[in-house]
Amino acid sequence: MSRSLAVDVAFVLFAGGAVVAAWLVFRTDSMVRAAYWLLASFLGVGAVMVLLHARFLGLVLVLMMAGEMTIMAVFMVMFMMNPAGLNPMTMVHQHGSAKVAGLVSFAGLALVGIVAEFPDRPRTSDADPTAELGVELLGDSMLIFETAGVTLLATMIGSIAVASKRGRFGDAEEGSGPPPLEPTARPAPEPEPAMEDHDHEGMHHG
Amino acid sequence: MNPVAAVGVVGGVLGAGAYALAVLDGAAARGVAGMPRRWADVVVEPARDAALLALTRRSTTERPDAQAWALAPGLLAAMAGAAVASVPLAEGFAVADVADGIVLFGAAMAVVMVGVYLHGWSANSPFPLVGGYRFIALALSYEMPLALVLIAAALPAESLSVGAIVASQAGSWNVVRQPLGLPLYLVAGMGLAFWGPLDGADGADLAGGTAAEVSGPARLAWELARRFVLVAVALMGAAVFLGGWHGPVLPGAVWMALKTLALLALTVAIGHRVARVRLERFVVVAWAVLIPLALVDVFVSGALAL
Amino acid sequence: MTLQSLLVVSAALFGIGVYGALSQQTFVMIMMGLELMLNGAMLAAVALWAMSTAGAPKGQLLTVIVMTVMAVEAALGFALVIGIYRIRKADMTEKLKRLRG
Amino acid sequence: MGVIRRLATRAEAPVFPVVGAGGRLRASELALLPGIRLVGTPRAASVLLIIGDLTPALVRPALTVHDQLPSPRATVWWPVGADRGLLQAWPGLVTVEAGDAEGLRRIFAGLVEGRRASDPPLLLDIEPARWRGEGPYGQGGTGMTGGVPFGRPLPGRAPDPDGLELDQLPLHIGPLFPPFPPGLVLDVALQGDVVRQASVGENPFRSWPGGPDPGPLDTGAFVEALTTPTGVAELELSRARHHLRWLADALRVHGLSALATRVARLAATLAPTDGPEVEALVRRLRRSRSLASATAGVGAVDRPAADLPAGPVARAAGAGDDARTDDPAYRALGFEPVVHHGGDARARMHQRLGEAVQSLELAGRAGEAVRAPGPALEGPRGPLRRGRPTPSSALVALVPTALAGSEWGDAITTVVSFDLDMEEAALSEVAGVHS
Repeated sequence: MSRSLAVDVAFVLFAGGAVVAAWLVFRTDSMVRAAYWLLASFLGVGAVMVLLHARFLGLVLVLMMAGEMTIMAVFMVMFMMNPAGLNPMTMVHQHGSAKVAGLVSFAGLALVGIVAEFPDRPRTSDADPTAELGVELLGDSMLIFETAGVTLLATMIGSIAVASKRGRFGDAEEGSGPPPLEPTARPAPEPEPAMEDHDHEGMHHG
Repeated sequence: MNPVAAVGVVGGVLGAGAYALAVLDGAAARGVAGMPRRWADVVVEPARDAALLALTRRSTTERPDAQAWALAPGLLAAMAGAAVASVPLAEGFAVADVADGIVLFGAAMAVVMVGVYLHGWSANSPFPLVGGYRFIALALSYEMPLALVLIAAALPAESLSVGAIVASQAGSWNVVRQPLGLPLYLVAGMGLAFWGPLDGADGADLAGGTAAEVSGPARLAWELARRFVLVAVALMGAAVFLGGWHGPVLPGAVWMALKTLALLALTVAIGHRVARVRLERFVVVAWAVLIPLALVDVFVSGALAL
Repeated sequence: MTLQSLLVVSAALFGIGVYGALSQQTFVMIMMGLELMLNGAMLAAVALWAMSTAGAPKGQLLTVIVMTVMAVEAALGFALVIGIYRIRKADMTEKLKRLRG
Repeated sequence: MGVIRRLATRAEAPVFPVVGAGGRLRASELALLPGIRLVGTPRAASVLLIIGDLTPALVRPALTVHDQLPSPRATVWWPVGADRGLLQAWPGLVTVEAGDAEGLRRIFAGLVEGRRASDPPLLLDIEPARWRGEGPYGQGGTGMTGGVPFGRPLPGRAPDPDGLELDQLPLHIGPLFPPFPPGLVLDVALQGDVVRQASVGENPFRSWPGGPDPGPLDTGAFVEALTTPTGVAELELSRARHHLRWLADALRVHGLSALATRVARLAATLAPTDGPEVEALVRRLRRSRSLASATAGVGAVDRPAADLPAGPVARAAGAGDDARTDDPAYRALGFEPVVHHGGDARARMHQRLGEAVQSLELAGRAGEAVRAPGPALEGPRGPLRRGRPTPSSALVALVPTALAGSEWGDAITTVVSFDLDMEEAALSEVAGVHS
C-alpha cells in the first residue's frame, strides 16, 4: 500500500469517525457517553491533524480534551438528572429550527469550502512543524502568545471567583432569593426547586 | 517498521514487563509477609493466576454500559502501547520515535484517565463508581506535575523526541541533572497506574473499586492493562531520567531493560511499604507541593539548559 | 485527503455543533455544541495551514489561539454553571426565564 | 487437560470468606494458610468459604454473595461451635473441617479440573421491578424523571458543604463487606466519596428467634476469666494476640496486605519471648509517616469522657480508666495503664500497639501469677462486667457520629479503629456471654 493511499484511508476513517461521533453526542441519553463521544470526535480531529503534520497540535488537543471531557462527564453526573440515560428522554427545544440552522451552516460552509478557490500551496518545508511553531510562539508572535497566557490566567481567577462559595461580595447564596416585600424584612427563602415548576412543561417537544 | 513487527515488539515489551512486574510483586509480598518461598513457585505464580482467571466465567451486573466496560481495558492497553512505541529500546531502535514523543506520552496518559473512569462508571455499581470519581480527583492533580517534569527533561535535549532526550544524557543522566524530576515523575506515574499508595481507584477500602465487579477474562484484561500502564511509565522513566540505553559494557537494550526493571522494583517496594494515601490530603499535597516543585524543576532545568 | 474534503468535514462538525448549541437545554450540552463548533474551526485552520499557506507558522498559531478560546470557554462555562446552580438550583436554560439576581 | 487448566489447578484458591457466628478467630488465620488467597470482592473468588454458623439474617446476604461469584464456583463450610441447622439446606455445600486448607484446595482443584460441577445460582436472577416505558416519552413515570427505572429511584439531592445540591446515593453496606467487622451493617448516604449520614443497621447476630445466641467469641478467654481463676500470663498473651489481630485487619485496609500477613502470623504464634520482634514491628509502624498521615485526625471522638465507653478507645483519648489498676494480681506486677492523647484513629493504633507491647512484657514477668475471679476484668475492647453492656455494644453507638462528613476511606479507617465485634455487640450484657 502506498503511503498516500494509507493516509487517505486513515483520513476517511478518522474524519468520518469524528463526524459520526459528533452526531452521536446529541443522540445519546447517557451523559457520560455524550461527553466521551465528543472526546472521540476530538480524537478523530486530533488524528487528522497529525496526518496533516500538525503533530504537536493534534496531540495537545487530545491531551487537553481528555481532561476536559472527563470533567464534563463528572459535571453532568453531578448536576444533571438521569446521568446514565436509564430513563429515555429528549431534552431538546426548538428542535426544528436548530436542525435548520445546523444544516444551513453546514451547507454554507461546505459550499464555501468546495467552491471557493483557495490557493493550492501545500506545505513543502521539511522543517519540524513543532519547531516552527515554537519559534513562532516565542519569536514574532510572542505578544499574541503572551496575551493568550494572560487571558487564561484571568479566566482562571475569574472562574474561581464566580464558582467559589464566598465571592468578592460575601457568601454567594446570600440574597439570592427574591427580594423581600417589605424593606426591613429579611430576604425571602429561595424559590422552590424548579423541578415541579409548570413553566416548562413544553420542554419535551421536539 | 513493518506494522506486524511493530505490534509484536510493543506487545512483547508490555507483556514481558507486566510479567516481570507480577513476579517482582509476588516475591516482594512473600518477602514482606515472611512466607516461605520457592523461586520456581514465585516465577510461575502469575501464569497460574492468569490461567485461573482465563478459565473463570465473566460475570455481569444489572444493566452495565457493556461497550464502555469492554472498551476500558483496551483503552489503557492501547495507550500504554502508544507510549512504549515512542521510547527507543536501544540506540537507534524505537518502534516509532515520533518527533513529539513526550507529548504523545502525556496525551496517552490523559486518555488513561478516561479509561479508568469509564471502567468505574460502566459497571453500574456504587463502589466502582466511587472508584472512578476518586481516580479523576487524583489524576487531574498529577497530570500537571507529570507534564511539567517531562518538559523539564526535554529542555536540555532541545527536542520533544524521546530519542533526542536519551541522546542528550550521554554525559550525565537527567536523574542527576534534575534531581526533582524522577521522584515527581514516579509519584504521578504510580498514580496513573493506580499502584501502591495511590491505588485509591481500586483500593481495598472499596472492595476493589473500579474492578469490584469484574471477573474472569475481564478481570485478567484489567489487571494486565493497569500493569501495562505501569510498565510504560517505568520504560519512559528509564529513558527520560535514567539515561536510556547509555551505560558501560552491556548493550543498550540490556541497560534499558535493567533500568526499567529497577524502576518497577522501586514501585513494588513502595507499594508494600507505604500505606494508601488519604484522597483529600493527597490532592492538597499535589496542588500545593508537587506542582510548585515541578515548576521549580522546570525553571532550574531551563536556566541550566541556557 | 484534499483541502475540499477537509473543509467539508470541518463544516459538518461546525454544523452539528450549531445544531447542538441551539437545540440542547442543558448548559453543559450547550457547551458541547460550542466546543464542536470550535473543533470544526480548528480543523479548517489546520487544513488551510497545511494545504493553502505553504505551512506558514502563523497558521499553527491560530490553532493555538482557538485552543485557548476553548479552554476559556470551558472554564468560564463550568464556573457559570456552578454559579447559577448555586443560586437558582437550575441546570437548564428554560429555568432561567427571569435573568435577575 | 490443557496447559491452561493444569496451570490454573495449581493457582492459589481465591476465597471470599463469609464469617458467621463464632467464626472470627478462624477467619483471622485465613491469610496464613498455604494455597489460599483472600480476595476483597466475590467477583474475584472461586470459593465461597462460610466460617461458623449463619444466623437467619445472614442467610440472604450470603446467598446474594454466592450468586455474585463467577462460575466455576463452590461453597465450603467450616463449622465452628454449635450448628443450628440453617446451613443444612444450602444446596451444593461441602462441609470441611474448620481450618482444613487442604480440603478446601481439593474442592477447588476438582472445580478447576472440571471433575466437580460449578454451583448453580441460588437466587432468581430477576430485576427488582420490571421497567415499563410509561409516560409520554417512555421515561417510566410522570414528569421528566418521575419514573423509577428498574425499581430504583434516581438518587435524591442534598446540600453539600460547598453550598451545592448534589446527588446523594443511599447505600446499604454489609453485613459481609470485607473491610468491616463481620456482621456490621451500615446505611450510608454517599455524596461522591463523602459520607453524609450513617446509621448502623440491624445486627444480624441478633436475629435468632429466641434472642441472640452467638458462637464462641474471640474474647472468650477473658469472659471465662470472670468466673474462673486464670493465669495473668495467659490473659495478657491473649490480649497481645488480640491487638495484633486487629493490627493485621487495619493494615490490610490501609493497603499493606503483605505486612498484615506477617502481623497475623505473629499474632497466631505469639509467645512471651517474641517481645523484641513485636517491639521492632511497633517501632517500624510508629515511624511510618504514611500510616501516620492515613490515620491522624481521622475518626476523632471528643472526650466528654462520660460518653466514651472505657477501654482502649477511651484510653487513646486520654481517659486512663483500666479495670486492671484495681486488680490485686496486676497491682503486684506494678501495672500502669498505657494512655495516649488525641482520640483519633492514629492514637487508637498507637494505644493498641503500646498495650500489646505492655501485655507481652507483663506476660513475660507474670510467671505463675493467677488472677482470682472478680466482678470486672479489662478485656481487649474494654472492661467486662457481669450484668453491664458489652464493650462492643457501647462502641457501635459511636459509629454514626464518627462517620458523618468523612470521606469513605476515612470512614473505613474509623470503623476499623473502633475494633468492633458485632457478635459481642449483639449481647446486651456480659452475663449472657458463654465461651
